[in-house]
Amino acid sequence: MSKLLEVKDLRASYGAVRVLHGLAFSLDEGGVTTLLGANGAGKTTALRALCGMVKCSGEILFEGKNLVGRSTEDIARLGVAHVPEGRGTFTSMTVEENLHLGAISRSDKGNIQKDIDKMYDHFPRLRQRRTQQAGTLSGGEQQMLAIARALMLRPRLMLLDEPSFGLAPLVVKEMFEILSVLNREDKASMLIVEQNAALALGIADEAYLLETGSIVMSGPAKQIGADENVRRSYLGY
Amino acid sequence: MELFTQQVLAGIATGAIYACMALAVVMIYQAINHLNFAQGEMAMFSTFIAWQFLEWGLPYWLAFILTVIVSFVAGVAIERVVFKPIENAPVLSHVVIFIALYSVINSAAGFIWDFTVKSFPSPFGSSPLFGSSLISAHQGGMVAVTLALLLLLYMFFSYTRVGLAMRAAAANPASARLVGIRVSWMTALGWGMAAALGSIAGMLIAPVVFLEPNMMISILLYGFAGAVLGGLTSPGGAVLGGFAVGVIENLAGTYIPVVGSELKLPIALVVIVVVLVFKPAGLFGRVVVSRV
Amino acid sequence: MSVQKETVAHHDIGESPEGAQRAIARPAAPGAKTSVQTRHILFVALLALALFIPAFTKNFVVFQLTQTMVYAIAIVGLNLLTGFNGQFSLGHSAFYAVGAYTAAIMMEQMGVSYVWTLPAAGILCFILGFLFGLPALRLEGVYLALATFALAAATPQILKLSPLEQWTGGVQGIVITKPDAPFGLPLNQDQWLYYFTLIVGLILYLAARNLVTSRTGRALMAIRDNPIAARSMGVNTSLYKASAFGLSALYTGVAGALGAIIVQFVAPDSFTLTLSIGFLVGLVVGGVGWLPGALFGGAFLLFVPNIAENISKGLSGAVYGLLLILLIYVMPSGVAGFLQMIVSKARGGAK
Amino acid sequence: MSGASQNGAPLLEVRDVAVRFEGIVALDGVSFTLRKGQVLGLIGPNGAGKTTMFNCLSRLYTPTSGDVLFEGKSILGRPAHEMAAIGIGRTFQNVALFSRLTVRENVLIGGHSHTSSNFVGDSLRLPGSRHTESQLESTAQELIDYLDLNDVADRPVAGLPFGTQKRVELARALSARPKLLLLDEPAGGLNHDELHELGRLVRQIRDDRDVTVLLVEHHMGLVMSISDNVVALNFGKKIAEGPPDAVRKDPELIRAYLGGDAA
Repeated sequence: MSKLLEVKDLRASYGAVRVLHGLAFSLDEGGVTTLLGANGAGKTTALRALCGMVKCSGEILFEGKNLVGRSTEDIARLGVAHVPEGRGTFTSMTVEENLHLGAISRSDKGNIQKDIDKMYDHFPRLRQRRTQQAGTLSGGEQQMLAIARALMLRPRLMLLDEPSFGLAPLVVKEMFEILSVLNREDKASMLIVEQNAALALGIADEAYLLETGSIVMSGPAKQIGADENVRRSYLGY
Repeated sequence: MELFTQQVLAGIATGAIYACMALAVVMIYQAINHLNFAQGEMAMFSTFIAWQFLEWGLPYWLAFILTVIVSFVAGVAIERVVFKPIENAPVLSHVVIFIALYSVINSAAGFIWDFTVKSFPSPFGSSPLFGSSLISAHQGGMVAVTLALLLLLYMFFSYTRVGLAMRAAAANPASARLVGIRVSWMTALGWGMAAALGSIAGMLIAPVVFLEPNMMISILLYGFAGAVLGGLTSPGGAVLGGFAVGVIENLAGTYIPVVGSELKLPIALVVIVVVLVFKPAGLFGRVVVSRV
Repeated sequence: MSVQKETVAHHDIGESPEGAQRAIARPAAPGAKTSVQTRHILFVALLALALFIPAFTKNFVVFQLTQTMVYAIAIVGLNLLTGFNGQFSLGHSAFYAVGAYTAAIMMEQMGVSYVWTLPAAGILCFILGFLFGLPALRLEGVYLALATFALAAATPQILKLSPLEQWTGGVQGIVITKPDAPFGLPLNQDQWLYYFTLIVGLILYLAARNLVTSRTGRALMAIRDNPIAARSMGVNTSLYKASAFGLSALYTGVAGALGAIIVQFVAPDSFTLTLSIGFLVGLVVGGVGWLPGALFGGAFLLFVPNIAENISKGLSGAVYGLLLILLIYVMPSGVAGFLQMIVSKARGGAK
Repeated sequence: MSGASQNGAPLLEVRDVAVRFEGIVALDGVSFTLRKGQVLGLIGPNGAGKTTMFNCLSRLYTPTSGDVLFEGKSILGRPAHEMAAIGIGRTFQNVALFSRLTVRENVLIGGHSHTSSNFVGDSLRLPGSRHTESQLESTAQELIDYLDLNDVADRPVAGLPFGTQKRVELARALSARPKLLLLDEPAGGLNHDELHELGRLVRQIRDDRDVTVLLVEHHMGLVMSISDNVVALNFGKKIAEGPPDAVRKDPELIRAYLGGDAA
């Protein structure tokens, strides 16, 4: 498999505080990679750096193009869809408008309505709420909307920041089932940051473990999940 | 009662001026989430440009269209040149830039065209409308143009992709960037559209109040008031708000003793503030419901 | 002037961190990182300089410096409201006018000493500000801007009203006699008023500084940053917001009284919206949320229009505007942000 | 779990509380009782009404009907800003800190409700105000130590990682010396190690500081391990109540919330 994303020596700071100290990781076309780590390890910052929301240095090769220094909107137009922590839906707009916005940079206007219908098939609850303001949805519905909106870009790569955050166990299960279907059937490539390591390792092919802005362990998800230290610290065995 | 009806009608006629301006105010508010203090001056300057075209002998509608185009470009240019470099500055710094722009444009207009009052033609004529002495053909035309612009704006924001993108960019810039919207160009577009709308307002208002560099000061204030009263998120509300302000102003001047013409503006504003105390998002503003 | 929705039903906690960071005030004062000792030394040095200035300069310069301090006091007042409590006001010219007229009427028509007009102006403005702050509780952002704007627009008109003419002197205004230096001090009137203003200003500045680093000041800032959380912490937000309005009006009212005394004249048209806008400009120039910035703001307010006039008579407004734009380009967060940048660069270089 | 918990006096009684907004029924006649020294877990699917309940308890909302008694007295006649003073403190789901202030200042503000001062005293640094200030400072420092926040104490909270911000919120809430602490999803953004630490911390706070805890949380492992009692909501109604081991097996809860094989 070819590398879809290859990150080398990624560094970033917030003001004077250095948050990332030269990360290197990669993602295969059609694969799922997860970044694990404690609170404050720099996982969210890494995702934000990938989509140009944080100034960074180093190299982020996405389909051979370097993303460092590009604007967030250009990176989105290259096919990177980010579902941020806290979801970032357009709360004052309707569900359907949110989905339209997801596709706003696409040029194949004719297919958009078809894709919206497809999203409603994936997430039937959104269909019921298509004319409702996004801000009035429940947490789970908002997270689904955020993912659906990201998919509307027909992304080459999806970045998911804590998709399980604030969701009930049942909804989390449903969410990850959908993600795994999307990965299997639509060949969506994903980079997932997740506090729930067991869930993330369950869906991922590759995993990286971050500690205070550096990668301390990496490998196939199965292997990482079997590691004694990881099991104790992140999986609770 | 007859006096009342007359005052209400006269209020609607002046209200058309405010409604027109209120529409431009809402336009810029949608794009940048601020009130632009320099907006009246921009409209005034546009009107002077139209006047200059007419002086050069251009036919009215050609001058009109050229002015709208020039104003649109100028609006985009102001955003790109003046605001883009300081887009991360605090909000109050932006407010100060509005004040600076106000000063620059007002002073430049006075310098170029001096401060003498000039008359500006109306495309609709000044004959009484339907034989009524209260509303002239020009004022009728203004109401019609305002409503037509309102309809156009509504369709633009509701049914076009650019309109949707503009709303998204204003509502949540960070998320808008994530879906690939070029937020800063949307802002520039908003400036351009607001400037174009303002130029139309200016050209419609000038025949009524005459053309001079200070013509827009109080009109912009009434326009703000109308927009805020109607709800800054609702173009339709802003237009209604503009008409309401015209009526309130007239009635206050007529029925509240001691007031006289000097205190008309403050009284109108006080009435609006009282309304806002009970309806904090304006009469037609949308309250965004979200979960805490 | 971003619209922040406070009402619970539509407040979105945690939404749009970008908005929160771009909101009215900037985060920390530039002095925050310099050591306390350096700041004390700087303060004493400046004070010493201020004490000796009148001995070396012409009366007119002394007068201008006094006027600068008066504006600075008003700007400190606006800063307490806008910078620390997050409420916006275009109406402070009204409180300045009330202060000025209080001084004028007390001195010229009641024969009260100028010294006593200051507390009277302050208390009156506190009450008016507090009362105005109550309905303003319901309003935020642009809506509050409009309400305070109404106040500014009404003030000159009310001062001109004929029923009040016997007190206010109508359009003519009131001429005030300049007080002499007390206790036989060897100072002329301008010099004395300079020192008098310096003392009053110093007291008010120190009080403001104490306030913003205290429990009350923190409650004001808590309301600015997150009104719902502030309430949950036990802050009576309505009371604090109205009191902040009152306090802010008090500062501006005292400044107005001092201003009337040094200019020796009050008239309705000195207190228009332009003055309010001037305070706002002064606040931003000095730095929102940084108290000493008021002096820079006051100086800007007094001197820059003259400079613009000197550069070009016909285009003075344009020159003024361009200078203002230039200033914001160089210092987007006012003098405060500029100094902060210099301090952190110097530190970076030192390391 | 704690033996004393069943015997403690009722601290909080929620009686038949209903909340409706514009046609939406957010809570529909919910009742439960929380005894002194207990940890009560409030669970349920998103949109079940948990946060609405919290907002009623901190008086940000007023129930359409029903009553809430704290130490035997109804709180519904009191404004939101008095809740901290009578002993109800809270944290927020998505963190509601004073973003431009430092960690220390945030914690100092937490102590607002049990101290007093006024504009005049604070402006003039009168002795009363100085006393208040030193009192607040020592409480704040103690909590900064207790929650291990010394490294970041003088940094603005805006740039801190989410989990750290949650800890700052906890410190802020504790500095009001609450009798009842409402924790809204404290585990969000934490990994397993940190969760374990949080569980230990909540119980420690309960024991050290005599605090009764009401907890909204999705992480079942955490809720089940630290709660004495669990109340489950769905669509605004109570669907289960009891000790964790019993509630865990409740078929309706499994169907609505946990899913078939969830533990």
